[in-house]
Amino acid sequence: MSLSYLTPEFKVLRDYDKCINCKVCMRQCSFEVHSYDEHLDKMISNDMNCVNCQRCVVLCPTQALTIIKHPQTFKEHANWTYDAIRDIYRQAETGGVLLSSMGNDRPYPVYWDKMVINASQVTNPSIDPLREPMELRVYIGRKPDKIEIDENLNVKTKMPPQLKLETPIMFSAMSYGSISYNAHAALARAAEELGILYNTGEGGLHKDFRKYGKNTIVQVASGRFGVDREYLNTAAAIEIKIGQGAKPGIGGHLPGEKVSEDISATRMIPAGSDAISPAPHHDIYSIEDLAQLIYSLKEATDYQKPVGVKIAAVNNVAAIASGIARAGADYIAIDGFRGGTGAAPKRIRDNVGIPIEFAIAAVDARLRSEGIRHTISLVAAGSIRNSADIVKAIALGADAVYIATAALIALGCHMCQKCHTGKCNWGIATQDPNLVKRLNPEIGYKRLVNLVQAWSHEIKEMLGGMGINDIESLKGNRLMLRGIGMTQKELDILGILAAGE
Amino acid sequence: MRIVIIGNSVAMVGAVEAIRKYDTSSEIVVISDETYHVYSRPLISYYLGNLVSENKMIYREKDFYRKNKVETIFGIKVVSIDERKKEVYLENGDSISFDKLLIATGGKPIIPPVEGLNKKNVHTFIKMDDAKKLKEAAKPGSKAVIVGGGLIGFKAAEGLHHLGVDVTIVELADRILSTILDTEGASLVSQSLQNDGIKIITGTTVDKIIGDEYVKGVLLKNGQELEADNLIIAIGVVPNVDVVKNTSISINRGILVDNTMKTSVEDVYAAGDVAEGYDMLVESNRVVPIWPNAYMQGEIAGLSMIGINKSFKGIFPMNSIGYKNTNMITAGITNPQQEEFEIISKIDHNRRSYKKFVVKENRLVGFILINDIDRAGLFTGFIKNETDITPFKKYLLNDDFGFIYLPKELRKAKMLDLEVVR
Amino acid sequence: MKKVYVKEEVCVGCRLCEVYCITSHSKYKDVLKAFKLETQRPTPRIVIEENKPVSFSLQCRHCNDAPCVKSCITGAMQKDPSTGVVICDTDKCVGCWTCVLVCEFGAIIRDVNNKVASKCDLCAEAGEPACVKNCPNEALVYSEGGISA
Amino acid sequence: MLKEGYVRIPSGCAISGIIDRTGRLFSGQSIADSIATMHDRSNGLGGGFAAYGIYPDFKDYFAFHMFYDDLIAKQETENILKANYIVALEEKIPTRKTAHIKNAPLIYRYFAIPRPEKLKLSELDENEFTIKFVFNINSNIPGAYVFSSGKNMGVFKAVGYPEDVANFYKLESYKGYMWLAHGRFPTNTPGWWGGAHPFNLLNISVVHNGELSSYDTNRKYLEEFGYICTLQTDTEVAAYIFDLLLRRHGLPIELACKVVASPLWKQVERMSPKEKILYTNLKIIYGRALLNGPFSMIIAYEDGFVAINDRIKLRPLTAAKKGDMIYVASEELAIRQVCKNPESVWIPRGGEPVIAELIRDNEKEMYSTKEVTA
Repeated sequence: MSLSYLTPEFKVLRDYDKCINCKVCMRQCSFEVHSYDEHLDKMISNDMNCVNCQRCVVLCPTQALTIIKHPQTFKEHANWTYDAIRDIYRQAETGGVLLSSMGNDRPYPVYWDKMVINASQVTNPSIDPLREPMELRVYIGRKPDKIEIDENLNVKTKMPPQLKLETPIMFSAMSYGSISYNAHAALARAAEELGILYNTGEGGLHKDFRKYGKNTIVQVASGRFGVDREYLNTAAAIEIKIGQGAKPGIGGHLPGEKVSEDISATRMIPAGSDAISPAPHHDIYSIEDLAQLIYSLKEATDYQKPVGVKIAAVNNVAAIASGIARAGADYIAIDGFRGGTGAAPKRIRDNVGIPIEFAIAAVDARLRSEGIRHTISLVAAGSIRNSADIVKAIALGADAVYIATAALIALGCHMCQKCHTGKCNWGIATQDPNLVKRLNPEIGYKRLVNLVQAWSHEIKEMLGGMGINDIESLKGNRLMLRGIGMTQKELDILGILAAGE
Repeated sequence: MRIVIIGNSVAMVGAVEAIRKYDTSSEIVVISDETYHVYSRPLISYYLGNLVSENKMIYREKDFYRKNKVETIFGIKVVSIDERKKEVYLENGDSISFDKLLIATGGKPIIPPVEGLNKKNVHTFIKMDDAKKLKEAAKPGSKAVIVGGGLIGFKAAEGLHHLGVDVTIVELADRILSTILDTEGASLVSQSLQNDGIKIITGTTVDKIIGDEYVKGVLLKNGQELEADNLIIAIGVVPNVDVVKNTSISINRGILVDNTMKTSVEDVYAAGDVAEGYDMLVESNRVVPIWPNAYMQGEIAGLSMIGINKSFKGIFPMNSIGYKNTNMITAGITNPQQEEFEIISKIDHNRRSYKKFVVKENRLVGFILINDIDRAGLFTGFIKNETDITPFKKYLLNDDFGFIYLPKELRKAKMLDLEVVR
Repeated sequence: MKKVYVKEEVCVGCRLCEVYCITSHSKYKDVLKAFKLETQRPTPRIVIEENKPVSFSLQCRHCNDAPCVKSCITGAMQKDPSTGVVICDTDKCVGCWTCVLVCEFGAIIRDVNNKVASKCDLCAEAGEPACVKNCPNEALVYSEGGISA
Repeated sequence: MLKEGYVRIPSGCAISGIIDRTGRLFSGQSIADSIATMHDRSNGLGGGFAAYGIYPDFKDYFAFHMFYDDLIAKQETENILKANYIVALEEKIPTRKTAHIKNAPLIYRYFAIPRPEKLKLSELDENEFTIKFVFNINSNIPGAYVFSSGKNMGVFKAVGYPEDVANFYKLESYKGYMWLAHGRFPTNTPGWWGGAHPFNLLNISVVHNGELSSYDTNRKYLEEFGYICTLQTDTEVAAYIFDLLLRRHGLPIELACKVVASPLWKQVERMSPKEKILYTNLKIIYGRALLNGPFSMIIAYEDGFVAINDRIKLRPLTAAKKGDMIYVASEELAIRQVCKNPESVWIPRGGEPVIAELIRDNEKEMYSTKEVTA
């Protein structure tokens, strides 16, 4: 194409009074925005390349840089928005599917923000987590209906394998290949220190991280990357990935150039070849096929490991979840339409799937109505942003939550939504060794530990406020929620009262 | 125990500092025919050129002798030594007995067999007095002829040039600094001298000194006659072994010493320019009159005298010398002719920089760096540690050469393990 | 003694250590002024090597048996007996570069403006070396006895 | 104004319980005197008693105590009752005109056993059959409420101070081996007598002082097992949980208590291996049955009663022992009022049950309590 009609989305403002020509920004920008012009003896920038990842802004020793939304606008048009027009320019110039990453960024309402949490006043005392015990431990797995004990109190019930979480938070699936080796190292080590689990995603388990097996959930996805007996038996749990919130119903594509030697060994596919995960599992075309896969995985691991199933939150999620429970899954992970991804077609990311809040409420209610809710664990994902979201998710019916986008932000992600380019300046969504080393696992894992510990303290504070001292008493406790600015229909689906009721 | 040291320069300091680190009780006596507080001899050319004032010449702080409990006998020459009776005899008739003796008398100038050397303004240039005398005599605009284009002659030329003296260097070899540079290197350096008006005549030496009470000029072997208000004899230095002349201490060119700086006689040690130790590159004994070697030999001698044997990597020649903004660093064998030496070099005339590496059996044995001298110590290290350079040989000439071109394990070993206490 | 050790696996080659080394040895001790006001910008005391994707910085190792101290012709290079820091007394130094000749780490840099040797002094007064403090990726560690595995 | 059952009404309370472990019967006067001392812990909007052993001559019959708003409710209820049960006796529960007890509903009691052919048809045991009947009446017959459905026991409750309720039902005329009492301080009028405590289902009666912050979790858990929570009160949920654990899952009372007031994970970590396995399994399986929030509660069943606090003891509970008599109450003075010099008086720790059961003739060492330490 001759001339691109696109104009820069961002503008680099450089305060030349503060710029000391140290060239840190130039060296650090993988999108080649900054350069030093020796004739002008000045740093100059090419706005067109800038994706506002703010690596330069953060590292500039004199804070001389600011990235702003480029002031260049189109004539105001309520229907033909800035993005709508530019998307057409891009597709008119490329003829290709528009790629995007991270989660749905459209202004659909965030239902977390339409719910508020209860607190005790007078009629029962709130509990101060600093002085009273407060326990967040959660067991993920299938639970028997009742306990069988003999006269001298020996337990006869055969307890299915459980995942013990010290706090109801787990790191969600991000494959080695979409995120870097160092990101995985940080996640694995943080999971171990926090006493929770991280999910390897569908990219296989790197041999260096086998030692974190007891804090690892391995995924079995439609591509079966890296799946073998050792892979299954090293992990603490196995998760069959049916769907992902960011791209329900479609597979995944890791471009060949990203498949390095290391990744090809981990995924057990030839280096340089495109890693395509087909849309469906080609051996799961119906619910009974899923049951077969669940039990073959259980057989492969001698029934020692919980086998969960991860689905995207779609219209019929309640029935699907119930079917999955009936198919023998030990836990169900439900990924809402704001879940993140390394790469996904923009249209699907922004338009397919339903909010996790409704999905959890509907599934919890359906499983309860069938009397099996207490026998299976529910994990909510896509997109938990803070500890209040977690309290609300658990009050709606989840047993625990998966976080991924939040974890990446803790590792340094600045939400520039360009993971699919593989040029992540923060060393997270990239395989370029120059960029990967920018994520020091020593720092990364501490940041993750800090984040989860901070959230856990906040959860304890909120629980204490409600007069609860064990997370179990929050599960499905919808009386602890009230809705604001929601229709009665929305309140009913969420199963909560309106504020004031 | 009493330790007597003849000589008051860097070798003495090496010895004293080493001894006092472990032994603060033994008595140390330092005898020197000079009266100065220990000063830095290489700085005499800076002093000559007014780049350094006299009080800045001192090599250790004023209270060095008191702090290290050293008794000093200055301004008196040692005339003889009786190594059996273990006594030293001074020119004033006194005698001092010793338990251990260190001879650090340094070097003395080579004097060519030419008549007229005793004329006034005929100078040698290795000690403070020489510099003072020369500085006194060398008036701006006067002419000076320097016999010998080696290290001493080169630095004297720079000093005199700074005084506004019209300088001519006369060098026997085909180039100046012949012991450390090859022809390309020497031509580059000569260029910067000649640009400043310093004349260089090679391939000849002084035949006759002209003048009556004061030197007027000099007749060269090639027939040339040069005017000279001052004549500087800078042919070279030989070990100052006079003091051991009639003793059983064996000498070759210098006092022969083993790796612990011990001479052929028990309890007698030698260090610095006077000593002839083992040169690891030529794998034989050789006098290597270099300031850093003198300190290290002094240190080893000091430790040996108090019974500590420190492993010692041997000596090889190394120099860092410059003329205004032309700097050169050389080490080891720089100009080998034999087959088994491999030469890797590059010259950049417009940047006037020259890099030459001499390799033998995949070991670096020498190098010349002119103007591109940054991080030269990396190469000195390779020579000293006999590092196998095959993995990074092809990068040696890189402008940004560094540990980055070493294989990772070697780099890690070098950078971290060298002094990481396991 | 505590020294600065580098983890090359996480050095991102940004050279901020160099920026802050200059600042720490500048008159104003402020990044902006050090680079903008001081006509003669101080020489960094840190060497940065890069051959993508590997990069790391290196500074004086303050060796116990420091060849530079032994070889210094003026006595300017001294190892402080109490702190162990090797410091060049810039009044005494004449810029003969013998230390550059003997330093096996190539960690002594020629301050050509002032014709003196410029080397790391571990930012003795500031307590923690500026390069360690400002490395954005904790690639530089100021510790006793090296880097734990 | 929403009637209790459509809205949750938080309330403070007074509770008291007395048992003669030999099974000797004693007059209801002592429980009435005991609860009266805690007059200020209630506000006259609810009071009630559970009496065990009061219908010796009908001890094999379900004694249904019913409130009817009107005769229609009574008629509809009786149709269903007679269709499913053989009714040995039906009568108004004798009451006495009492100043503060006003607009009482129709209060009847029936002694009945399930019709054998109906029972066989339902493939349920008589308890399940009766629970189905009670849930049916309470949720489907407007204006009718079964407020007690045990054998050889009965609940007597109304809107009013407990001492007035005792007087209204002439409790002094009844003799029982075990009595519970409750005085209520609801934040707003419950609107009808059914809301008062104790709450009863078959032979389980519960009096409770507290507020379950885990109410919705507990309730939703119970609904999975078919329980229908009509009253929205904590006592209803507590009673159903005990029914589930004791009757349907056959847990011993000590372990049932360890479910509703489970030890902390920190404590479980320090237990003996055997106990660790027991409690880890208990907590994993019955996490949603944990009663969270402040409570002190007495749960009576045919063999006796158990009194228990929430595990961090946010409500008062005192216990005492004299001979074979065991007393528990919100306040010590309620005990000393009816038991002049008790042998021992103690304050149970958080989550530590006081178990007072009838002394069996063949005292089967069912469970050695020393095993259950936490």
